[in-house]
Amino acid sequence: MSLAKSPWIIHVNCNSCNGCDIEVVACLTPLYDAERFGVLNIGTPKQADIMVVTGSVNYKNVNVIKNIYNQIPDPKVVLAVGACASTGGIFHNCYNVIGGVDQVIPVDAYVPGCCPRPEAILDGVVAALSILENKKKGNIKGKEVKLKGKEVPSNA
Amino acid sequence: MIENTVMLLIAVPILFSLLFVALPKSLYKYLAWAFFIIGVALSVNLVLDGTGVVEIGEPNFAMFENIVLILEVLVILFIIAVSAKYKNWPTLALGIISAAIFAYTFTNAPHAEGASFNIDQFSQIMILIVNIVGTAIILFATGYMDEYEEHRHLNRQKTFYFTMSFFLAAMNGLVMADTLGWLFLFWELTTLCSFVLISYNMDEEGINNGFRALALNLVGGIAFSVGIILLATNDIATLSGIGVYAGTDAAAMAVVALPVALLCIGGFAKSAQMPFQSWLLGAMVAPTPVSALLHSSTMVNAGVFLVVKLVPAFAGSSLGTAIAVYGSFTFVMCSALALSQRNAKRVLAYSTIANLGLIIASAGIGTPLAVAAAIMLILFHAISKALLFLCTGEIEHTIGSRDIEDMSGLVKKAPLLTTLAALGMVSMLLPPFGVLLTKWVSMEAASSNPIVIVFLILGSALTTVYYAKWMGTILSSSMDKNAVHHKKPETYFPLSFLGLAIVATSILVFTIYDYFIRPQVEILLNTAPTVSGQAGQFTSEIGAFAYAAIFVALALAFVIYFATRNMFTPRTAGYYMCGENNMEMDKLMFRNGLCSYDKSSVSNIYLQNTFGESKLTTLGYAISIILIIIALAGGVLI
Amino acid sequence: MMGMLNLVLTNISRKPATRLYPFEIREPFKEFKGRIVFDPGNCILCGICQKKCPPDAITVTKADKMWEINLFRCIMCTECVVGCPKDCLSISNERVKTGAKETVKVVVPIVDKPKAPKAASK
Amino acid sequence: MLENTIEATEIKSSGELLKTIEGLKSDGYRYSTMICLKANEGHDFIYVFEKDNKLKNLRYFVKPGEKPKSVSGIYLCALLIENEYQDLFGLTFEGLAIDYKGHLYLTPNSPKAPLA
Amino acid sequence: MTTVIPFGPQHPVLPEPVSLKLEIDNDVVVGALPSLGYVHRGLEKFIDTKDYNQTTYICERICGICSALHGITYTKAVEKLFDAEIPERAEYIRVIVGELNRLHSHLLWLGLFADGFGFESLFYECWKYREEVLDVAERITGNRVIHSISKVGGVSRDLTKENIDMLLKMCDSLEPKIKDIEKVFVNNYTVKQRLVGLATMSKQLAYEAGTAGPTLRGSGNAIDVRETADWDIYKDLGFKTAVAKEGDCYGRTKVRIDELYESIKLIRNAISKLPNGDIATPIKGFPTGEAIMRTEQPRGEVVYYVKGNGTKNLERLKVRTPTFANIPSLLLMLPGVRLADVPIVVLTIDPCISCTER
Amino acid sequence: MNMTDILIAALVIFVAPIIGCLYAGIDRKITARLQGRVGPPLLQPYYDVKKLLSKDNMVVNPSQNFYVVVYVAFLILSLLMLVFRADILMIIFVYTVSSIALIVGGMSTGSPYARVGSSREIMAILAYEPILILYALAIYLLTGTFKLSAVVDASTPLLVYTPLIFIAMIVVLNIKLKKSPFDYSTSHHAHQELVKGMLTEYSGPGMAGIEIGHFYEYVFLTGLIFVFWAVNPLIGLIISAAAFFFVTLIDNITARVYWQWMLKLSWSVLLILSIVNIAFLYFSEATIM
Ligand code: SF4
Ligand code: SF4
Ligand code: SF4
Ligand code: SF4
Ligand code: SF4
Ligand code: SF4
Ligand code: SF4
Ligand code: SF4
Repeated sequence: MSLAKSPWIIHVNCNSCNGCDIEVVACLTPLYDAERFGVLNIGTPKQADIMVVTGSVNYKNVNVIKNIYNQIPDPKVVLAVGACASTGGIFHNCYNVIGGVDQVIPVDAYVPGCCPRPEAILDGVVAALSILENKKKGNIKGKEVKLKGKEVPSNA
Repeated sequence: MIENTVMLLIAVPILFSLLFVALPKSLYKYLAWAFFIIGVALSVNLVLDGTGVVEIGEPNFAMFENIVLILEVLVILFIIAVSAKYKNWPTLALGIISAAIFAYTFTNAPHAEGASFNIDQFSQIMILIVNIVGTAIILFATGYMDEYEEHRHLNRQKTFYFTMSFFLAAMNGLVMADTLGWLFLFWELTTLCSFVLISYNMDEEGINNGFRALALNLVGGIAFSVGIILLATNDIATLSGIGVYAGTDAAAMAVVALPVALLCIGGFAKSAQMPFQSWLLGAMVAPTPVSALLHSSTMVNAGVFLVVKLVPAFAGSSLGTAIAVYGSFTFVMCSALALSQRNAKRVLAYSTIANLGLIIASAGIGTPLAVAAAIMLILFHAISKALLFLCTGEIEHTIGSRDIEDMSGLVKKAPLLTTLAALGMVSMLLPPFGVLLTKWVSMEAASSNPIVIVFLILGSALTTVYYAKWMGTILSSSMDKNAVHHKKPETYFPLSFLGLAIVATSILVFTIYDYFIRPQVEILLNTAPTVSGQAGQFTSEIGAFAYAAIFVALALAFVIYFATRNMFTPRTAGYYMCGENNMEMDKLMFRNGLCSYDKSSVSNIYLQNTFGESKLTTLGYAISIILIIIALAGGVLI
Repeated sequence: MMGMLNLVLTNISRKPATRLYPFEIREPFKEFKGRIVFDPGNCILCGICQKKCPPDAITVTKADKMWEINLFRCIMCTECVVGCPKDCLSISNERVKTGAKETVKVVVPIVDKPKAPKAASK
Repeated sequence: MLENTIEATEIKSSGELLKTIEGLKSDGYRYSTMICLKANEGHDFIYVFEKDNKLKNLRYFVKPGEKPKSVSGIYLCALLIENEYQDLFGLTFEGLAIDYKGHLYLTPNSPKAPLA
Repeated sequence: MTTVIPFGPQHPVLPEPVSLKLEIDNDVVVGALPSLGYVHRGLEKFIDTKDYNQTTYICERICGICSALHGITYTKAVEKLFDAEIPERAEYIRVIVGELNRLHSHLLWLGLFADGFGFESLFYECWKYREEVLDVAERITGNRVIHSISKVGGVSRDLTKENIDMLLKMCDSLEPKIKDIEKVFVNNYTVKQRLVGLATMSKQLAYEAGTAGPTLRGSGNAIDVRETADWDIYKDLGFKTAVAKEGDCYGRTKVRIDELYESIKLIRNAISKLPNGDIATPIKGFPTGEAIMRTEQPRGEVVYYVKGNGTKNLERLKVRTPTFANIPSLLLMLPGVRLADVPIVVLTIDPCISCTER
Repeated sequence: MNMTDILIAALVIFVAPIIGCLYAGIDRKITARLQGRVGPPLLQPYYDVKKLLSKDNMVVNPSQNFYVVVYVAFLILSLLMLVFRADILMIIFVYTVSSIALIVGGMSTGSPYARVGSSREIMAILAYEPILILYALAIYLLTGTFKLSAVVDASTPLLVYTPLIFIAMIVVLNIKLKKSPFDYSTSHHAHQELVKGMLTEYSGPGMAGIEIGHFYEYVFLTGLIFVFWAVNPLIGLIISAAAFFFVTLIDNITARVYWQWMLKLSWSVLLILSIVNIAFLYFSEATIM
């Protein structure tokens, strides 16, 4: 249970309207206090275990999230928070939106809602913990995501 | 036989200097190797010969004395001629004053019957430095100067090697001579060598700086010779004589106080202490081997050498205290100035001045422990600084710059060189290496004088800062591998040799102490510090320096690192660039707002607004001059 | 500095403000828009809800008699609830489960037949 | 035609436009925003200025292919919206204070000029 | 040599993805080039596929923080196209929700700002109080931050008696708490060390740079759209513009704190004057014409331009958001500050990149 | 070195990180309570380290972890020297080695954030190093030796004569623990303009090493405070605990300041405080033996 007691998250704001972001931040504040589970919002991917992504992917940030995913040491878990990150949400067919996060990097758990309640996000973190533990046991490594992937224009 | 070794120590370098002139450039490499080997052999031989006094009496004396006189005249004539040629009036004026003083001495001085060389442990240490480190530097130069001259379209290597070798002869003479007149000759000869080598490039900058060095050293020289004249009135003609005379009683000490202070001023000028520091900084235009040889490890040490030798004449007196305050002030001031420099050679220059200041401060404190610290610091500092200067030179040839900021990523380009340079820096500021050990000793020794200790504390913090900054920069990896500089044995052998010497001397510190330092302190002060060296500790009456434990910890760190390295297979990843690093070629690139790529770079903090030269230099001049005046006044009045 | 000192000292002397979720679960407010609940009983598969839905979370396939909602795309705007002519849709204060993505597919019973058991799956 | 349109002064040439805007600036107006509409193959710009909570609008028609002049020399803050229209409408402004060259929002591989 | 470092888009101190290329000399910023587009979705094009009603929900998601005011402004702009008469009660409810929105947004900002200068406990303190606002908002609208209450023609949920009691209770309990944190922001020595005199803009400069909201008012310009004729209900509520003369980060902080009190006052007054009646009028047909609507969002004035052409889809929707207006002032404020101040200066305009880029 | 010494050394090496870990846990717990939240479990730092050890070892520079080993090794050494009451000046120098190793380690990664963080941390050396040595000097002036054993055997506690230095040392403690207001080079919370400062590029086991080093450092710093009342271990412990609580408190009621401000504070207020204290000791010729 070494991983499950100290999940450090890195919060990546992709294309989010901030609704989800502030709820992710709210999870860390006293009322929800995610640090009870050892959660720390760590600034650098090099020390993170859980990548919390809010918002959908667009053409500008697609490389950013791939880079960050690649820079998280294994085992790692990706948590897609909110309708946007899960499926593209209300913006799923905007011209500059590629889609949900799972279009570019492997996602392990989804949190529904627009925006999701902090409780739902905490649920997501807790779900991520067991996935993390399984990945460690099974020695499952995240594949390196190639940088030249889905950035082809959708209306090209 | 000690007489022979003494003569050889002066003759052999002169022979080599002539060989350098006579033989073609292609043979220099072999010549330098030979010189190095002979230098090592001679100096080791001298140490094995033990200490002693070599008297030169009639019938040889007259001949030697005449040579000395002729040389002195030549030196003065040379100075006057060259300063007239380049229309450098201040130097000319100083040259004329020197000539006048010389004429006065020549006509008024009582006739001497002999001269002596006094080889004590201190001289032995200096000879080891001069002949081993010095020849190693010349060896390094053979791998360095071709490239140096190529850059500058120069072809003066014959002058270079001639002067360098000749300088070694003069330096050997200087550290052995006991007769003040002869000492003074060697003293002036080193000044002259320094002048020639500083203006080596023959451009305006070089010549101006050469003259500045000459002029300031002449000022020191004049103080020196006035001191000699004053001493002569008390029938003191030898360096050791001063100590003997002053040792009789307090009154005698007071009598020699003024001349001793004047001699010290000569020493300060030679050691580029404030307010004379500008010549040493200017001297950095010379090729790096020159900086390493003359301006850090040997010639500038002549000044502190003299001051330490004079310790018996001021130990415990108010003059001693004044000197201690003065030295520690230079230490803190120059350390602060070094903080704001980004030119590596200037950093080293300031660091040199600062460390010499520390030596002077220790000498000024004058307790056995402090004097021991001073002598040890001369040794350790010479080795570390020589290494650092040579590394800087080699770095400059590798990356084409001596700006510290340009050195980031060096560890990828030239790992061995970087390691050696880092070793040099570590040895300057961290335990268990010699320099820090001596700094520790001098701090413990200085702790009875509140002003000195506070200066030392501040200075040592500043030292840590500027070296840590530099060290971090060269060790930082930038991930772009550039062409690796090819390694020449002539350059890398001296570097590695000096690196090993640092480690060896630091491990053997107690042996060195026992063999050289303790007897020397006994000679100077009649007592030795109560220092013991059991259990890998350097224990004095007030503290203990557990150098062995630190070496063990260091070794353990290496062992643990290499043992565990494979336990956690490292996976190399790109830098965290806030997610914007997409370029494969240079990992420090990031995408900017215009969708093109920029390279990130970071410069260190230099605090130029606080510690910049423009802010501090004037203050330094003012305070140091006041301190010197106090020292002089104290010497005369109290 | 004193103002903050006061605040933190008050904090330490009080019980922490933290809600101990998930160990103590606060009842969701009754007004909370948690999830869309579909009652297939009256649905006529008219497709208004699909048309109204801003994020296209609802798909109504008349041919297959299939009413479908992608719960991970729904933004809880309640347009469909308001729009449904047959009041088949309502909003509940239960949250959708976190974890795997969930799509609810409901086969709508033929309109004129009596209520058939609803089949929810996936 | 539409009823309900907003009041706006018609501006004919780009020289006049810049002059008017300079005049507004010296009158103490501040730049609020600029609206770009597709119209008759070209684009209609509505410049919105504000002073004492009153709006003043200028309407200027950009002919197809015309390179409009940037206002960012007069009001620096205009640079953002002008760059935005370079991205979204594929226009090219002349004299931009910082020219993002169509990459303010969009990258080389995203859709080109989506609103055009 | 200057230091060049990337700052963002994924940077722990930036709440939102914006990237700055910083050039720093001697620990002082000499150049900053912002890079945008990380949250550009393309909403102004999106209206082609959504009808004007659905567009409300899109506008609310221009930004999740002052989402309610986006919805209100959009619906009011469209109502202008319809020339619709909106029930008074609906307008009052809009004001109340709008001000709730401002309360939580300013508390949020104060927290993030405190975090920007490394004051974690103050950050937590602010966010703790913010939760009280959110609880009330959730019970009124059914959602914590994206309220979805305004619709074309009025509002979708009414205020119950219970809601009103809750609101009043919240106002009473929040006021002293705001006083507590105000003391810290205004008096704490270290906070003042960081804020006073940082990134100062003169009154004239802030005005000419086209800034909006507290950024503008922090420099002594008493400009607040809530005072305009566009939406005159605020006048009835006794609204007063908050200004500060300092023009620095400290002044902008004070403005925001003052606005917290102002919002509480507005909520109380709105409740006391709350008229009875319908909460929405039915709207028929499709919008035509052009209209500009401005309201004051937490970050400043937002400008909505809508153009309808008689179909169910709008022809053009253009939103000039406050952050969009404030970003150019960053170019003026950043040069000359220290690297350590960059996050504070960026945060001082309360940047909301998602609305800047839409 | 006899058998008991070796036993004590082993004890220190194994027990110190446990104490340090507990301290870190308590610190986080108190911080959480000061912020009105529940906070992590007491053993959270232990879980963190355990987790980090089981993660991938991701590096940008293959040798970056060497500096971590040096950092930890020298911290252990300085702690051991403290326990064996060695020369305090020496201890401070050895401690400096570890600080520099961490700084150089940060710089060696080459990450721009780490390098900026490291250069700030270098400036911190300038701020605290003189104070530490003056502290050593005070011990010398009061006991006539730099050996710590004298302080333990003294008749009067050190603190009686060194109240001003004690104040300065508390601030040094604050700087060394990288707590607000001095958390500009790296901090335990990631919210700063330098990402994670010096430690940005460390991950997995390397980071675990650094955390373990912190544990030793906590104990070592407690030791330095403890020395102020070493004559009575109980009071010494109470004083060091109080000092740590105070630092945690300060952490929670201040904003982060600039390193320039810290330098000013240190070279004006703290240095002068310490020097005044030293001058008093020098002229009064007080002794605690
Ligand atoms: S899911 Fe909703 S709240 Fe979250 S980012 Fe998307 S639109 Fe915003
Ligand atoms: S290697 Fe390059 S720099 Fe060196 S001498 Fe040759 S040309 Fe000059
Ligand atoms: S070290 Fe520098 S100055 Fe000397 S030759 Fe090389 S590049 Fe030229
Ligand atoms: S409910 Fe209305 S829209 Fe649906 S099928 Fe019937 S008439 Fe058509
Ligand atoms: S609530 Fe809104 S988003 Fe959800 S299904 Fe209904 S219309 Fe679609
Ligand atoms: S749920 Fe309602 S709106 Fe949707 S298809 Fe069924 S009846 Fe029509
Ligand atoms: S808490 Fe705020 S500043 Fe910190 S990472 Fe989250 S959004 Fe950024
Ligand atoms: S100004 Fe910012 S917070 Fe307000 S709506 Fe726009 S994006 Fe959101």
